Amino acid sequence: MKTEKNRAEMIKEISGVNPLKCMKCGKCSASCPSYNEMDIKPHQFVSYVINEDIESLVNSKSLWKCLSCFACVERCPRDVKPGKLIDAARQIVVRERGNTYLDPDEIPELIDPDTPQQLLVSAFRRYRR
Amino acid sequence: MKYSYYPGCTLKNKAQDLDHYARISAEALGFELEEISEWQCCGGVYPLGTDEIATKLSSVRALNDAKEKGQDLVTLCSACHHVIKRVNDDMKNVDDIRTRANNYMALDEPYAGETKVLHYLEVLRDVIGFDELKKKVTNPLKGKKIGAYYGCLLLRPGKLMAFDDPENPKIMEDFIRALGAEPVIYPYRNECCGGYISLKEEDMSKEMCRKIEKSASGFGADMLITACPLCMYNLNKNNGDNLPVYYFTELLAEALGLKEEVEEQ
Amino acid sequence: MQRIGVFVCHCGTNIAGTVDVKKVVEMAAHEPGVVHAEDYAYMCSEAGQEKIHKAIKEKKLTGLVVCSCSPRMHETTFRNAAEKAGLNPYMVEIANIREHCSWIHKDMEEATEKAVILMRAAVAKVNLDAPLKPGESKVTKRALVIGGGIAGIQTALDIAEAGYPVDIVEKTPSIGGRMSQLDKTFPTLDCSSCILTPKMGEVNAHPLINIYTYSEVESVAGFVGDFTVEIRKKARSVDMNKCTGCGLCQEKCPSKKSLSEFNRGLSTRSAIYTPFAQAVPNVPVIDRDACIKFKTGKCGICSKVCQAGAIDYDQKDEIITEKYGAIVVATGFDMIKLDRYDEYAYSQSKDVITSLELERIMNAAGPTGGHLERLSDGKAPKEIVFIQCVGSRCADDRGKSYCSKICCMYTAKHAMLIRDKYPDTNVTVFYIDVRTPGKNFDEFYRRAVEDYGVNYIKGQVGKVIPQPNGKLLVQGADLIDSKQILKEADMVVLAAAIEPNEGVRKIATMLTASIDTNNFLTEAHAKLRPVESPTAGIFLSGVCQGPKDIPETVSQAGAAAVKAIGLLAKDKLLTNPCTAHSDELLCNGCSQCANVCPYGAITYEDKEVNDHGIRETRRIAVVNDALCQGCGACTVTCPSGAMDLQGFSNRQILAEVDAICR
Amino acid sequence: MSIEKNEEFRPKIVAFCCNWCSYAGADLAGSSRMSYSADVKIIRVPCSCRVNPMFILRAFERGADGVIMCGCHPGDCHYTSGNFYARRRMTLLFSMLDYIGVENGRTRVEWVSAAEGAKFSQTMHEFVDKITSLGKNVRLEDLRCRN
Repeated sequence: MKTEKNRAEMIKEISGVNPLKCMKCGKCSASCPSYNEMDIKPHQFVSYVINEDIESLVNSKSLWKCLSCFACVERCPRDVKPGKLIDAARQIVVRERGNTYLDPDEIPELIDPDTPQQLLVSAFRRYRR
Repeated sequence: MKYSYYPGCTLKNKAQDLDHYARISAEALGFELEEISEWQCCGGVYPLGTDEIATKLSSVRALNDAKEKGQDLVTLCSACHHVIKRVNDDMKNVDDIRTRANNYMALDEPYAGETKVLHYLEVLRDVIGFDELKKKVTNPLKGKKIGAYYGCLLLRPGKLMAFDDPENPKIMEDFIRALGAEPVIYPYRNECCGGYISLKEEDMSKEMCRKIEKSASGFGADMLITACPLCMYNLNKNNGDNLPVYYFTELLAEALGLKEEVEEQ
Repeated sequence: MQRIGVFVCHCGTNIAGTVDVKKVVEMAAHEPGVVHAEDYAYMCSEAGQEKIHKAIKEKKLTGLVVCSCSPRMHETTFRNAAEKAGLNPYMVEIANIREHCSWIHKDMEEATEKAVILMRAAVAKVNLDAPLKPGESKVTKRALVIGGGIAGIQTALDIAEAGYPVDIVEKTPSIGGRMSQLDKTFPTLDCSSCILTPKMGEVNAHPLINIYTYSEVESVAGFVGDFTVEIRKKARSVDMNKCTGCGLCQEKCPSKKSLSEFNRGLSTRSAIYTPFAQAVPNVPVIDRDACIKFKTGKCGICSKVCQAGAIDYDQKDEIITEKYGAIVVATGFDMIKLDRYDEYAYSQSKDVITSLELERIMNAAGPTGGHLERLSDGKAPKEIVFIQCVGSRCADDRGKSYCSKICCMYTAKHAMLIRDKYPDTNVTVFYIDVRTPGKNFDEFYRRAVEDYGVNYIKGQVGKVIPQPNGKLLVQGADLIDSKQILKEADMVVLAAAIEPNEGVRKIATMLTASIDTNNFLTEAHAKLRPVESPTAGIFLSGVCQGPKDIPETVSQAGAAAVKAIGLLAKDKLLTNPCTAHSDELLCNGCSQCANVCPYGAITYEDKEVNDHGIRETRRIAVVNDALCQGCGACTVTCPSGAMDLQGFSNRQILAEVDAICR
Repeated sequence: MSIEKNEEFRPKIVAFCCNWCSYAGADLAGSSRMSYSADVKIIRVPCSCRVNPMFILRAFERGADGVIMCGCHPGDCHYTSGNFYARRRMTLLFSMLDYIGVENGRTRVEWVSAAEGAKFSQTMHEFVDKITSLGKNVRLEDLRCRN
């Protein structure tokens, strides 16, 4: 079992983000189109990593609500890139065997005749290993 | 002018129109799209993890293929464009990724980001020129009020994509003007449609698309254009059919007078 | 052979904490020429200097090495100490074992080893030192102030009051600067022009102050005490002596479409114009790019209506050459361009404005006559949102890394003034931090909140979304209530970052004054010499040195004036004796040194030399000590190795290299 | 005092710094406690244009493993144009050194202003790393000068 410290380091490494650069301006949360669906808000991600509370982070539903639309990455004045932190937390989840947010068995339920391949490919890549 | 062309999975299937109209328009405009042989799916989303290598290799293969032919690589789908452009940037500027990817690929000559990646719209703007395009329009789309929908992937991150001003782009508007139609500028044109989230969180995507469409029609648009099959799907699915959505290439073909021919065939 | 004393400073624990000073002393004793070595807690203190004095006398020292802080700190101190004890001050070398050693290394052994090597290099150098005598240069008792804003005005007044003549060079047609564009000032809400115009008048009337408006510095030559400056007086097309300032020409000018610079492009002006009513001098200029007469040759109305016959279409730019002893830079600031912040829709909506534009809108002489209204439809706004830190405190290349310092206060001022004058207008401020250090500043901000009901929300705005109905939807974060806010506003005001005026880099280059990556001029010492440039004779006033508000600018302007006065009050200056010299036996008169000399200090003379018994007349390079600044360009250029630099001679530098590599 | 640390290679690096920008930048790195390797020893010169190529060759001859020259940013020279001369001279010298087999990485020119303490420290870090990876200078060292 990895310690919280290990996992925090892993998130920093995978994301390439230095959470200490954040000045807590909240521009990420102000920009996020999924803000209302998130339990941990974009600007709070850095604090969880700094405080090494990765357990809360990986159990957060926010991981699955992020669109990777890069609005937070584009607008962050401190070059923190919160979207990359969120993705790194998601990676931690999906890289642990068996953890996924999308099961192939679910697929038939979810698609319709117009569903583009791109949607399935993208979702698989974000939600599964 | 000959380009290597990376269509991507969806353009071979659900988004055949995007591909088809692009090809016939290119021919009319005097450039050729030569499809890369044996391309593989780009993965749809750019792998953000700095340690991801395997997921970037399909892009590297396409990029290297173009390099070997000495051609620039043209893409159409916003997602493919985003992924391939960013992987190319990694190969050019990130030592670790370049080294590891090359170790994996074992190419004759290591790939180091030499290929120039162009979106079809960039070819129109930077190579053909919108003024030149305007001259070739035989069937100007007069009276049409078109909202350009950029979405997120073409524009962001602005520094890497270097496509246009990420907060106030104008390439599609200039394109619309060149076709003889009137562009409608609306503030949600660079907001996300929900992307892949529509698979599992339909309501979120619905809400986002509703905002986009409301904003566009509020400013007087009577149709939207996009470069992305997924945007197209989300917008269409969540749209009360009030605002039709087209691929930009379809309107291009129409303005160039190529569309009827096709339909007759 | 020299008799060298080595003095190693502990600097409390600053040095002794990481460098074994005893070891340095011990090692020094083995160095050639060293006859004395000791350490002391604070070498720069009276007691420390006394030790140096005593050692020079007792041990008959001919050279000193002080291992201490940077020579930029205390070289002068130790040179003076040496001089007092009868030693030539240029026989002192400093080994920088603090900034370049103890402060950056943690490992004691490593730092001590390095300190020894640095000491050794200094000993090697001092072994080859020769006594030098500074020359003297004159001081031209006249000052130049570049920039005619409040900083330049105050500096000029203070210098002139001390009895020295001052010239002000101002780029625009009038002095007054940014302050003249402001409506009210914080924290007392004085009317800006009410307190500025009397000063402008005072400067204009002062017998010792000469103002060149619509003028720019073209070139600077010379050095402290003796600068020669060329000033380009741009063609005004109006005779300053004849014009009475009646204003008829501006009224009758048919070309009225140019954007008013003074009103930040929010209104138009005529082609012949004075920027604002209280302009000093009250003489218009013709904007030749906009003037119909200049563009087509037809028109000439201003000339016809001018009773004084002051219009002169044939006027040419004039170059004025003047000598100065001191130069004060007061070039001020501008707001950053917002084209890379379009998430705030600045270029997409007329109702998104900058704070400086709001100043003009609130001002009675502004584009709306002082009525607060939307520029899109002229309606009175009922909801106004202020966004702080737009482009300030940015780590990326879109904005500036620094805090612009004045925005928190002027936004509180704006919010308060609006709530006071238009009580039914709501004001919301999105902020990251509210920074109000300053006398009565925080009280002022609290009044905005408590007495005027301004709504402060902690959180940044992500996007301003223009709505089809003309309103602006502001999407922001409220970090305290953990909410994403969508607020409909009628007007959005952006506190854009400030940056040094764009011409400042060019001026810094001409003055050879240091400038940082943000284009702020660098001060000689961040704490102890904040109004002086490291380049002697150049002083800094106002925002060109760093963001500051009006009271701070005025204080600094006074401080810069005092420093300039201190220089002008001297009759003579000692020159740096570290100048170049040519060895007449080696010089072949090839002129290459003169070609690279930036000061024109090298000339050639036909001189009779005795080269190993052969007497002949040769063309020899001669360096004028008064002009030579000691850069050393000639020494490296000289193909025959005849040129050398005193104090930094070839042999000395090679000796340092050898000592370091030993 | 030659402390031979046999376990690791410690390069000898000479840095020429102009008095007005880079030396001040190094001072700022010091007062801001931005550390860099103790292998770097700074020699103060009035201007980068005072650096004679001979000084650099001498350093290599005497066993230096790397030489770096720092000056004011182009256009910001305290003496107006000194750093331009320096830049030209060093370009020539470095290509000559390269020609005779001294790796390009052993020499470097960097512009550091008085306000760039962080850049000074960063540059020295990089340079020390580079020289460490290149190893001992064996090409130009005159063994007779060893003591």
